[in-house]
Amino acid sequence: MATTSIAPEYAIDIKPDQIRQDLLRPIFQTSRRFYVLVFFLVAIGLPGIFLYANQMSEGMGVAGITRPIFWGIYIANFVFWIGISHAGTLISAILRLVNATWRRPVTRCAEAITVFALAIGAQYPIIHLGRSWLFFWLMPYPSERGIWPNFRSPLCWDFFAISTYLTGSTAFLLLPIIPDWAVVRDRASGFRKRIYTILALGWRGTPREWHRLEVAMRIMAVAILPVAISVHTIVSWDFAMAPVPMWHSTVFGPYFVAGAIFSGIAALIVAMGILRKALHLEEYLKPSHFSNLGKLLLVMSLLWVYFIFAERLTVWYGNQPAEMAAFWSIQRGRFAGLFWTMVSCNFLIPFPILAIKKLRTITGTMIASSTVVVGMWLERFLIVVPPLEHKYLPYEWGTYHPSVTEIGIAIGTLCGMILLYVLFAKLVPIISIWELKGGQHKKPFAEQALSAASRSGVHLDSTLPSTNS
Amino acid sequence: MAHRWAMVIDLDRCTGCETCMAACHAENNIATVDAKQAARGRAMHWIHVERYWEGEFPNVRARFQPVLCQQCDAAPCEPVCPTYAAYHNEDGLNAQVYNRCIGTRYCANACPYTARYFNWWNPVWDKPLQLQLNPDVSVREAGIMEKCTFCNQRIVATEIQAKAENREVQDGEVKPACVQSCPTTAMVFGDLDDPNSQVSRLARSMRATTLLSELGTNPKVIYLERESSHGND
Amino acid sequence: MNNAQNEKTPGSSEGKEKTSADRFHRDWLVVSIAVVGLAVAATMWVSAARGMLEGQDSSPAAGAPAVSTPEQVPAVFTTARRSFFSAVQEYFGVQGTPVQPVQFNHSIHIKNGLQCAGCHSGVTQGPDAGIPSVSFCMACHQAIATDKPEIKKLTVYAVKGREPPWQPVFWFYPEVHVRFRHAPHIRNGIACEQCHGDLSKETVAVRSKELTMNFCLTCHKANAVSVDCVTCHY
Amino acid sequence: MKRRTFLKLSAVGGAGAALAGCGHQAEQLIRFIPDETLIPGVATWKSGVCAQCSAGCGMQVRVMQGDAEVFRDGQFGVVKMGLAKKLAGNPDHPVSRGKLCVRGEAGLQVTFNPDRIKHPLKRTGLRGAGQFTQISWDEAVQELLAHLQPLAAPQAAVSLAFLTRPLGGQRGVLVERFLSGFDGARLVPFELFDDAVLRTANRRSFGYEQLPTFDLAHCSYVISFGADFLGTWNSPVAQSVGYGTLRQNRSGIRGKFVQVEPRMSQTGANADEWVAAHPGTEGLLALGIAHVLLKEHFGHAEATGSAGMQIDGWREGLPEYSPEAIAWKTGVAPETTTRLAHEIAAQSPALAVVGGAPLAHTNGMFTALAVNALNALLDSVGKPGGLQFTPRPPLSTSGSAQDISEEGKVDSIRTLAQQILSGQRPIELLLLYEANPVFATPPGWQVREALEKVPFIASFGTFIDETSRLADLILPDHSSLESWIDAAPESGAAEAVISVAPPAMRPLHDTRALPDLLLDLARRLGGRTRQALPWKSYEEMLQAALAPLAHHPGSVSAKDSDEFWKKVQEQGGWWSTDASLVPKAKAPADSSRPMKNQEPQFAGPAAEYPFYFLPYASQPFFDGRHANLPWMQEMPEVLSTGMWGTWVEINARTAATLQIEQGDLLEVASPNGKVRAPALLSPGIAPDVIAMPAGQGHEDYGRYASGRGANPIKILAPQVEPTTGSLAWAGTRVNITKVGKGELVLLTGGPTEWGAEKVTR
Repeated sequence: MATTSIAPEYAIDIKPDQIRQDLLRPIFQTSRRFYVLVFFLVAIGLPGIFLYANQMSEGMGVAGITRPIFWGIYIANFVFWIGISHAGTLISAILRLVNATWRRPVTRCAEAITVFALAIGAQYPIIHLGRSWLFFWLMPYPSERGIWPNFRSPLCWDFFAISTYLTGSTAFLLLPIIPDWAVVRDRASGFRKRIYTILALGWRGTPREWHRLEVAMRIMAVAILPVAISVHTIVSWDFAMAPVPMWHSTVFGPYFVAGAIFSGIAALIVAMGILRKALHLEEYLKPSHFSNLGKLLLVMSLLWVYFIFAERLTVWYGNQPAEMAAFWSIQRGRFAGLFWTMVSCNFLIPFPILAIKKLRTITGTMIASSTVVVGMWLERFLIVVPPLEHKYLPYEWGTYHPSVTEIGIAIGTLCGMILLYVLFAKLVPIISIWELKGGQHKKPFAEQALSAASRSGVHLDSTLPSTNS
Repeated sequence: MAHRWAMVIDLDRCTGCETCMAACHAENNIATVDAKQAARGRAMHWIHVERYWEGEFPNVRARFQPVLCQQCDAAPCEPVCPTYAAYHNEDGLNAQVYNRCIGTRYCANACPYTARYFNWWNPVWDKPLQLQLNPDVSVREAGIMEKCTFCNQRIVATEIQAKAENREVQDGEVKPACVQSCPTTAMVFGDLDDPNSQVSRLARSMRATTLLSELGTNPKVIYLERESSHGND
Repeated sequence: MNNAQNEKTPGSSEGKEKTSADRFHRDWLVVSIAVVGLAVAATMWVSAARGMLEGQDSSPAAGAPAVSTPEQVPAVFTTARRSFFSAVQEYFGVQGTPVQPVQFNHSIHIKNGLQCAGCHSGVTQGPDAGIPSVSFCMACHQAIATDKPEIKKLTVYAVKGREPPWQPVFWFYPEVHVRFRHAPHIRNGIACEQCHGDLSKETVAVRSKELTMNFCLTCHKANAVSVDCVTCHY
Repeated sequence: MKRRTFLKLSAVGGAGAALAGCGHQAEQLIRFIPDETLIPGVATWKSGVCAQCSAGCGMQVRVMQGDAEVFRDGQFGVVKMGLAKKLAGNPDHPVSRGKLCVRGEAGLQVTFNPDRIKHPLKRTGLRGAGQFTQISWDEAVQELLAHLQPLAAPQAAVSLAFLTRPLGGQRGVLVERFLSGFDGARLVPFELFDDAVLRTANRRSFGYEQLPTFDLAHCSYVISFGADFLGTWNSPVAQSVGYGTLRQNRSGIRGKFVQVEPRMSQTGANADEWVAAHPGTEGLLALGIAHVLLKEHFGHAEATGSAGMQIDGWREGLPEYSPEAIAWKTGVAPETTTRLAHEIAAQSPALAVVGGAPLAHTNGMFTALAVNALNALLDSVGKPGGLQFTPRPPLSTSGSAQDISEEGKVDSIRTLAQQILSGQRPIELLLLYEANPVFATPPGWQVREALEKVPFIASFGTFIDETSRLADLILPDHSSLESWIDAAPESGAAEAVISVAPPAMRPLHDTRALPDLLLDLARRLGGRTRQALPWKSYEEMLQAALAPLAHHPGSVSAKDSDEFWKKVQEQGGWWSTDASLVPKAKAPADSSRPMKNQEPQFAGPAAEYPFYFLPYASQPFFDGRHANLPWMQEMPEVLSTGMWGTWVEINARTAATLQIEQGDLLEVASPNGKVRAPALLSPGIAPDVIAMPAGQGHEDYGRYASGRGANPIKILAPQVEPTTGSLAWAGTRVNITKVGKGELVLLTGGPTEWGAEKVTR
């Protein structure tokens, strides 16, 4: 690969040791703030588990969902989290492929979001099952009954898509961590050393290893993209495949994917902003990073507006009685408030902030992103609930009010997500050390490798393959 | 031999007396939920009479439409079920297999008629009310989707009987509880594959129509439009 | 028909084969348990907190002491499991070994030429085979073998005007939603022992065969009988 | 939620204990030896008679074996017994013709109701406190005898009254004969929606003191004045069966149906034309139509016999009732009246039906006579496609409760209450059976106060309700499925019918069938009572009563009386089209005094109380007797779709002007009281009418009904129809005020403004 030169605003001129010290700090020293945080997350999150247990014991009745609104916040959350999960893998994969060098400090926290958001999101289809304990019937396995899952069912597709994506993005996340774990291993001692020795999978930093890693990453990057797209398309098909007014729409596929990337980037920016403060990474995550992601967010915001406009215009213009009922309930009925909040969160507020260069600061993008995250949740909610409230036969209409259980579980999973992320940031250098250093000097790759290896106290025979320069 | 069970409901005869609803409760072990749950829209009526107002006072009239599972030939509920709990059986019924249902409630969303009912709680009967439960029908527990089965238990029983006497099932021999009870004989049940059965004949009527036919679900519940002796309507 | 029988004899081997199939099936249950485990633990606490766990553990055959006042019987009938424990039992399809009040000796009765349908008279006419009332037994046993301890037990019941609390041996958990009808099977010449094992070799009836769905399906397929779900599940 | 708090775990689903019955508490209970042998899981259909209302429909009861938790000689345990699983109409029965109504289907939940009285009770607390203690049957019977004996003595100064729901068939006869053993004993049949007015009117017009039977199946034009004949009135099942044919499958003919009523009832909703005449003016409209017919020489005034003569100015062609003249009173445009008249003239056979609210006005008698006259003019009486009077089967014992009335031993609850309070007639002992006047009479009648003054009350009812709560002694009856039951339908069939059925199942609880109990009492009392009731058991009495029928051509042919009796039981009764049974019309009473038009009187000044108040018989609860059945509580009333409560129906436009929205809590105030219920906006009700379903608002009627909804009867003025003295329950005016937000349980979540509701086809 040809190492590209780095624009000054991204250049990170810090001594390698300094880098190591900065990035490994959280791993080697644990602040009291960490324990407090973890404690609170657990404390706030735990009720969710009890509520879920209670739901299994009493029945779905404890949730607010009812006839005919058979899906509620649970599915909204599911779609939301799956959307968030598009932050990392997709973005970092794209950035890797286009060799956007500024990506280096960003990729890992992005990919981490993907994995955890997926893990959380995948809980929801199970949580919302009437008989959760039988969820494994979604998997194809040879049973004595000789019954297989129904491969025509979008929920079945979901199962495959999500599990694939989860596996893929986990690999995508873990592969580049190995060298860093090796670094930790070499610094660590005692118990911690034993752990990281296992995690580092005996990484020695030989050029062949570096080469393989590089190749693997490129393959993964290419492979993960279609998966990522397909996942959210399939999630959208959960809705589009059902003949429910306003669900049964062709635009849903791309619409959902766009929305997913949109919320994903927003989530990433928020995460970065927080990490930057919490772990004192001011030197590494620079305004320029935020500004760049901000631009990306801006594009997605515009795309999102385009999609929602296209979707709603066609419905309005088509003017089918069944659809109009749901349509008006959103535009000016019960849900009007939520709808316009959503629009302002996803467009009216972020657009100016991101469009005007002066405002596209770290704080600016942070504000914009957080509103987007909220707005996108509202969007999911508005996709799920209002159409179900207004199906074809007016006699059958109903209203939906979320219950404590649903909200509690939602909060629980949110805390779970944050907790996972916090622990990750504690156990893994949240910024890829070797990549960072890879980007730091204009050096042929193999030499970086060598230097990295030698630095990490591994002694290599002097005969180095003169790799591409 | 396979049948194609269907029902014809004559809206001109239906008086909205709701006898079918009570009969269905008695036959199919449908639980009553309490007032609080009913207020949340969780009351279960596999068949229920929908009332639609037309016009304004004084020229107002109400139209009654008994709605039950339409047993569609192209049922939207079937493909979406990930576990085959909802599937099309050889007699053309939209079967619902309780033990296979894991409660995704996807089928209920997909059903345009909202004819499916979910057990939000475990059903409860104050003793000795449970002594009335029909042993030929399961009692569905919490987390399971249920719906009108065209009184499958009666179909099976009749078929077994016919087989024992090795003969074919006669037209009008199978009567779901609602059909059996309907005071005005607005409901007729039978086999569409048999061109001479009463349902087949009625289905050929000029007044024959289906609910939400534009969705192409090909329901096997056929409604005969209400007539009017003079102009209005 | 015939080939079905060939497949099905002798009972024991059949049973083995099936149970192994179950294992395979059950492995997956174990997988799932791992996932719901946490929630399940919580459930226990929740339920304990609600005093839900008091006075149960009622596996079908756990010859629990006879309760005889309405207070001890729930005032309502519901599909809810009585306890977390019984729920888990049902989840894994655990069916305990029934403990019969009277050690009824099938083989003797069969040796003496009694037919199954003689006592389980419902079998030819209806869905359930039925267990005869004690008065039916006494018809013979007030004369025959009155000195035997088990018969004495039986007599005591009869005198008290009570039925012995027979425990079912072959039964389904309600959650499998099976509506099994004996009569059609008998009519089509399915021998009792095909599903219930050879009772002439058993004294007190034991579950010599696992009546799994596969067990039913194999025979249904072999005899080209409907394997439509709603033939049995409704 | 409370009901399900004792255990929760839905995990892995259901215990179909009744069905599979494994490892359930029942398994560990004592098992009694069953006293009958049934094939497990095999259903048998036994004949039965529906006791949900007085229509007397023949039923079939599906009986299957099941495990019942019962008390047997002091021990609690399980017994295998036959249990009623499903009710269906008896296909051979001339009234029900294989069908039932919604309330009939729910009859099962009476038998299996958890709130049934399971054993004799004796009052412990203060009267009305509802504190009872269990006693044995011997004690109970002894106690009752102790109170009966003194009264049985000849010329006893004090006396007893038997307050009951109207009893048809042999039960009525039995009770009547029982009372004949006591001097001055009064029979007090009570029903809120009684049809005394129509019976009397029919007597005056046609000479039959009974409700008419309508031959809808052969009719081409039906105009109904307020009669909810497809829902709750008269013999709804028989009428529905006829209605089906009225509408369809008569080649080329589809009968037209016009309904005249201010609030659209379930029946009205099926009409081709719905005419909202002002309350109490239905008679005028009928005569308006008659006026047009007479003017255009359709039929002859003379030909109408006594029916026409009841109306003043009939011979003259009803000059005062021209469509124009009545228009301002009825609110029906003259051209409408004329058009209806022309339609009727054009389509024969035509039929006019009257019942329900129009007869529950102070001028009810006039309305009834007017419609009868119209019928006579249409020549629909006794004709196919017209109205007929069901013949009475010639039983050895006298026929039914109506016949007793001629012997002047019958009081209305109102007179009884007055006499008790005024001390005119000292009532020492009140026997109470399945009548609930405390719930279903206006407070103005002071029934509760009167009953509280009665020294001793013994109730035979199956449930504790507002009235039986006052009892000192309760000797619970079997349910109708557990006992011998019979009925002599007053209407609903063109042929003579008697429905008889043996018990479909054994009693669940420690109860006793009322007839057998009375026979037992008679035996112990001896004397006249004993002579009046010589039979050992009710079955014996029934057999004796039906014995003469064996010699008539009828539905049962048998060589000897035993076979006859056996077949009657199997068939669920006896019926015959034998012409000789058709009764001769009695000489029409006082036809001399033709009746002038009377304005309906309404309690409450129009200025203060602007709305007519219309309580109506509820589809699921009828007069409230079925409010304790969970199925009925959750059965949506079809027009409002309301469940589990009461509501106030108000015209949507009126509501709009008063800023009342769906679900607002309204206070409905009459001169006699107030009730509160949520508003239900409807297009199907006149702007000046407020309607409420009867049946809810029970203070004490089991777990499902108690404290639920509001009772409209409680605000009714004590208005009566003067000639019969029966309650004019539609004769009250009310005012409404919005007092907050109410809880309205509807089945539909759809829009309430009807404009938005359309079936999307």
